[in-house]
Amino acid sequence: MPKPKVAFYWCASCGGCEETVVDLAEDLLAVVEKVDIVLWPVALDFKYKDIEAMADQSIFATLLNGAIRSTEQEAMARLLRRKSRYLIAYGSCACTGGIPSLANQFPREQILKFNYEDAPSVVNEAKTRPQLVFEEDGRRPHLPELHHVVRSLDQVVEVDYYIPGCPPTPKITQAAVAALLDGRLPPKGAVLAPDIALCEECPRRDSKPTDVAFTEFKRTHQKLLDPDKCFLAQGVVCMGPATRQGCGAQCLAGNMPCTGCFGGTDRVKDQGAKILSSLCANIGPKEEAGINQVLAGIPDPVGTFYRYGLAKSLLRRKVDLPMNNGK
Amino acid sequence: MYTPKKHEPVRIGFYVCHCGTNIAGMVDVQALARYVATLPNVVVSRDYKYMCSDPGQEMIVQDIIENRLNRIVVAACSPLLHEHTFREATRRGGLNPFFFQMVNIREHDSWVHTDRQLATRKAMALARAAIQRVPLHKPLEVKKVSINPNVLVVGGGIAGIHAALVLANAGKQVYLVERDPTIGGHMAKFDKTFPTLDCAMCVLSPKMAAAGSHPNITLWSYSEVVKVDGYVGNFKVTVRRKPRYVLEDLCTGCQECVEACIYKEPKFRDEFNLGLSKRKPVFLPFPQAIPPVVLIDPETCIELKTGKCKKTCVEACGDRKAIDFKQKEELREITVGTIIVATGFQIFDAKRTPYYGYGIYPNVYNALEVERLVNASGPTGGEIILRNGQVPKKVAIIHCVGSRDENSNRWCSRVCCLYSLKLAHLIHEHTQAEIYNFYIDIRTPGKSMEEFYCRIAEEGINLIRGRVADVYPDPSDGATGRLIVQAEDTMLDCIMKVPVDMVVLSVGLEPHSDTEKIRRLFNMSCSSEGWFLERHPKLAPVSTFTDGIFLAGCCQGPKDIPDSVAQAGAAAAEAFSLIDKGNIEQEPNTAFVVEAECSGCKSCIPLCPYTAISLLPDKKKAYINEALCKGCGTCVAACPSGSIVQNLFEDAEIFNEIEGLLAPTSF
Amino acid sequence: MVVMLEPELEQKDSTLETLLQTPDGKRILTCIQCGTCAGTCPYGEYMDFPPRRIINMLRRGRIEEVFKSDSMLLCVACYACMTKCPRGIRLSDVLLPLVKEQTLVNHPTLPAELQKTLQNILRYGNPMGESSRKRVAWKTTAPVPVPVMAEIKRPVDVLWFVECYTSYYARGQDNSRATAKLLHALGIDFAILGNEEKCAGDCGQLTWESGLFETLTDFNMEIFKKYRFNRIITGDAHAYNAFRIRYPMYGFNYRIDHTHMLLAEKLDQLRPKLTKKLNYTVTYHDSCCLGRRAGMYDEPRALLRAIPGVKLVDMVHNRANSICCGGGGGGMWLDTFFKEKGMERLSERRVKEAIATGADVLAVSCPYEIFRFEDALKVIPHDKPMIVRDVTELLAESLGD
Amino acid sequence: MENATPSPAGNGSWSPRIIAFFCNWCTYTAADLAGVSRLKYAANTRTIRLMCSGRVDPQFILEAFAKGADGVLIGGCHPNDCHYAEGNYKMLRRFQLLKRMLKDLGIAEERLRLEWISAAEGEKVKSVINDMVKKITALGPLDLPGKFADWDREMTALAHAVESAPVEKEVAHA
Repeated sequence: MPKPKVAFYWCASCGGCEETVVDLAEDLLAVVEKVDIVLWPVALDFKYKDIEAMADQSIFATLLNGAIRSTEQEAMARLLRRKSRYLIAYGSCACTGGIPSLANQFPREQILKFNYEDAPSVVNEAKTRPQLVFEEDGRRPHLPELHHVVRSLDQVVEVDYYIPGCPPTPKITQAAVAALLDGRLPPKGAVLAPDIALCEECPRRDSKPTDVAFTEFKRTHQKLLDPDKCFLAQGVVCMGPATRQGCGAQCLAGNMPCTGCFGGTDRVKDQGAKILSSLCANIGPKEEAGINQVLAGIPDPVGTFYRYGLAKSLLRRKVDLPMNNGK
Repeated sequence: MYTPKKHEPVRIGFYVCHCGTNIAGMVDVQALARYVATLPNVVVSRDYKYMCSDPGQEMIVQDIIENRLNRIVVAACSPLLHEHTFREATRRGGLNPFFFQMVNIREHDSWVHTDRQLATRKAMALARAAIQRVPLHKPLEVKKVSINPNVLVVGGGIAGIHAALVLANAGKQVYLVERDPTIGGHMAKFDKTFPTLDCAMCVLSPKMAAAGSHPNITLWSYSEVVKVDGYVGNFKVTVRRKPRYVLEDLCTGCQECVEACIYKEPKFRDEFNLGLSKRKPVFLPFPQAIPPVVLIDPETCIELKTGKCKKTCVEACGDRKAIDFKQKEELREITVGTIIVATGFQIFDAKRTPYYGYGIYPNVYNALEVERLVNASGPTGGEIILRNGQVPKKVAIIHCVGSRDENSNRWCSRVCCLYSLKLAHLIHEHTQAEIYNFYIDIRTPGKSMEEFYCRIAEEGINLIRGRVADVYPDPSDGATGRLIVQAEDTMLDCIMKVPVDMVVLSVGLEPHSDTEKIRRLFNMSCSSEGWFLERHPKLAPVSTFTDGIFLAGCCQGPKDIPDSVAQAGAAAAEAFSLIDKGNIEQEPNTAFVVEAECSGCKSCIPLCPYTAISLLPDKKKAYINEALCKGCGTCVAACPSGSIVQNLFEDAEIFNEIEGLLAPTSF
Repeated sequence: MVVMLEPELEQKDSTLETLLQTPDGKRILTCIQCGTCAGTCPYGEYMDFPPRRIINMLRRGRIEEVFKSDSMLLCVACYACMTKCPRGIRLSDVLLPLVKEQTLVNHPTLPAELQKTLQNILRYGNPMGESSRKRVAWKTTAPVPVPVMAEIKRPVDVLWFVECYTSYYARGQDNSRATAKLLHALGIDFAILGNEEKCAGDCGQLTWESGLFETLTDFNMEIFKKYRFNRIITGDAHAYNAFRIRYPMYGFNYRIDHTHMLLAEKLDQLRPKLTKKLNYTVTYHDSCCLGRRAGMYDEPRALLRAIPGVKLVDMVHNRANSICCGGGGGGMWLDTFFKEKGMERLSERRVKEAIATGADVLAVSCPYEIFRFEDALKVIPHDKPMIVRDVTELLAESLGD
Repeated sequence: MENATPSPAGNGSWSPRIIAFFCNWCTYTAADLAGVSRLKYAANTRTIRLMCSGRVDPQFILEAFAKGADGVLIGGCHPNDCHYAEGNYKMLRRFQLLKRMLKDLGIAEERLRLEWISAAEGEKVKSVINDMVKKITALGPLDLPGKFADWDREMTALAHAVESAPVEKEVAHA
């Protein structure tokens, strides 16, 4: 019996997700034995046309990481969707937009201008920008166009399963791959991580008292952090209560609060709104001035609460941004 | 009880009420019914003249049976009015009553909008929200909580006394708490009462005595409620009992101590007579006071101030040993199931209308002071004698002082016209003086009131239609204290300047200055004027928005004695009806934690005002004690992982409502 | 205490035809015909149509009949009716000026004295018909330097709007000299507009010569725009009224205070400087514009109490219930007209009450009152001498040297 | 704004859509009172009754905007008057941060409003709604559903190209 075909692909991502696949270490070999890898740009040389030539649905499963923010990524997402039986959003960016979707707070022109002209490390006196089409040595190569909006994978094509995390841990990756190969499949659309918030597996949970009333919020660099005490009890924003578990609370082990990469639970439509609701309700002061003084400790609520999920939040994007460079 | 199976198709019955023309006049009810009929899951969609009528309800019952409906939506008035009615109809049809949803298209729509098309569109949106919500409804059971049969009555005026007696006679244990040293309230200060002109104390004092001696009434005068916890059926109330320095059980009311007081003459302001007479540091507020127990005023008693008195009072009390200078304030805790608030009113301070000269010219009196002056047990023994010792020959009575005035109180105080006519009669009867009543309008609604007006008019008083604009000393005769009352006689179109010896200001009724405090204590609402707000102006006139707390008397708004007593009876009946039932049904809108989903983050625990949420120590999961939960839903909104659910207000239900309201076709 | 009516911006284009549709008009519809307005009006007994009847005529569509009567010429714009109205109807602010305007339009002849005054204001920018070039002349008689905006050419903290009576008439100049002395003593950085200033126009407004008022407003607004300053003060209660109530409709948004408010604000600094003892019994007359219209009852009294030796007594009618001096709403120039009608001068009615207090000094806060009360004292017999002084003058006197 | 959803005015001219979350005890009752008193106000709000303003989950607010609301109004009991002691404070605290966050996300402050309206203040229901309608009318439509559709239009070409025909276009790495 032929081995099932598997594809790995990356879109707008940092490469961390690819590392996780590599981090499977020996287990990777076990996986490789069982499957036939047909696409893995980071490790193996395949051509797009090879994929195009494949029959529709002939890839058993594609694990796609990264957000979709360019025409090329979009085209590949659509192509892989067509060729795969199971399309799996792998990692925060593919699942919920990830860090790249924080770009949804800015107009595309501003992003391009900063990156190619204004960033302190850029030397580009001619202010050259990548062109979609250009002539060189008689060739006319095309470059992909950057979308105005950064999207999660499922905002472009239908997704069968989600493996969250920035990056996903080897453990849940392995479990997910095993489940796939064994045919032990949950209902379509499932997130392949436990549907309980992180606190449940957090070693610091018991150190949180039942009567926390926030009188200030501090960011991690503003405070000496107690390595054993619940971050919320220390007045540091921790997204743990609003974030799905499955990571093994690794950030907490490194004395850093959860920043929410696994996304919210299935019951929640908007992870940021939920943590905001919970944190604010528990603020101590009752009058506006006092409340705002406490809230001054959260200077960037969007960046804090939607670090990995702005694209999939209810508003998706700063709503008054233009859709062309002219406006 | 029928519960739809999990995958059974939802079959909704929708009904829109015309409410006569109240709804149908502004909302196209037929169009609404036609529109809803096109929505998913709707099997029946009808409009009907009066859905709350028996045939209206019967229609729902029949439709459930004949069309196998499993969800009911009624678009009619406010759910606060008729939700219960239709839940009951739903139940009669064999469905769990909570498979019902109400749409408010009267108070929130037809009554407040003026464009039929827009109002109809709004009704469609509201209906669609309910149609989208109701498939998610779950069968729920009403929670029953038992009721403590004891009742607290706050305020010992005529309303409080009457309510206490009604309940005590029915065998209920009543705590009657009064702030002053005696019960009786304002009525005890009145001389005669309109329209019958019978003596106020003659009718009141038997009731006071009965309240004082009733085996089922615990009377705590000189006491104040300081704290109220809990909820209907089980209020925990803390009462502060101020020290009288006289032991209530031992004092016989003989007043020998008063006689014996080191002060031979009364020297201090007598509050009961509004300062028109004096009292001693040890005193009985008035002869018929209940309880008939003296008290000692620590501000003026030498012993209490300095500890250096001969204590002739103690000597006079002798073996009764009723005087106790060491008495301390006590805090008493009681548990009651229901509360009747009958805290009354205060009279308008006429200094706030400075151009009537109250507090400046000694011959200007407020009406309550005149009640004391004409009262046989008052400071002058019933003689109307001015502060300068003279008997007035001409008296002006100014109506509407501190009533119907944007600069003070906007409302009509309802009783002033009639008491002003009464005072006109009494003053004339006592002094033969010429009386001028200056009024804006004479208002005499109520049984026998207009006849009373006629009777007084026949007596020949001068009724002048014009609001007094100025009161000032007669420049030609300043020394006598004579005053000029200046007003336009609006019937004659001329300015009148009437010289009088006495001016009586018919002051209005207003909420107590500490209304706000009392309101918070009992978690009630106030109208914008500051009167305690009834739950519904017509259909729940003695109920408040807090279950188990009822209103009686003028604390709800100005009213006369018969109305106060009637309302007190109604409040007692409402309390009794709750007690007699033995338990109350509570809306099953409590929240619960889905244990398997809870991460034990504890975010919800400090949010609950009723400490209903705790952390299960073994499972490390939050748990909501349903008996303590009051259903506010704050914890639900705050649960960061969405693991708390509020019955009747589930997240998904609200999301569906939002979607329904904003569906492009219906807005 | 009578609740103060807050200054509200009325629609300046309201007419009697449209009034009942406006929020103010809706209030008029709530009138209960109680007669408080008529009863409290100082000339109510002389009016065929006191405010109560005007309202009824308006509501019945018979307002034209009112124009034929001279009732509104008797209105001295004292705000008494408006202050006491139990329905909060803004009679003096809204209804009466509109009726007054129509009365003037419909009257074949205006009383000559009033007519002359209005012409003077239009031609010369002051009611007495003095040359505008002489407006600043008093400055040379001031005990301290009085800077003029146009000359100093720099921003100041306080712009002092001097006004007409206090510029041209000797008794008025006393007030100005006293003001200059006090401002100087307090070290306040101030200046005046000098000859550029014109009448603020309050009287024009209250007689509802709206055209005249707008001319003056436009003129003064242009002058204000030329200079930079933090606030405006004026010792004239009527000018204060105009700036506070009317000018905002024309874009005026400077901070405006009566001189007494500025002085009361600086009372802690001022008090130690009030060294000269004045052994007077003083009774204070609440002017209509400061008292009833602006609720400023306590500031002038606090200033008087700060003067060593002064004993303060109140007249029978005081504060909200004060009686008008009769000078408002054009009354300043209608004395002859009133006399012809056999009406008592209100200033006389008022000084009788002042005399009855046994005071030595009748203290005032409006320049009109000096003239009106000094005149009235000439005809009302009194045993003990009585002098009339602006509160500012008394303060300056106590300042010593 | 060609994407504006049909207005209540129904005549093509746009008029705001406001979702109101009213607490059962104070503001909902006040709105009932406004009805009983026959006060008249703009027909632009649609009310969702909750037991307490503390129940207002910020998700509801975002969802309302996302589904097409031009404004969201939350009505609760006055401070110290909450039927449940302090639910209104919890809402106030959320509101303070949410308002700031919405601003960061391009939603004008006027579109989210929190008002304390007691059961007696029917008049305030009227004035608040009328005022809010006036202010939001001045702001113009928010129309997020229209914006979402507009945003996603940048994908239509490829969706058509890739999903209905074999891909032949040359693409290169970025």
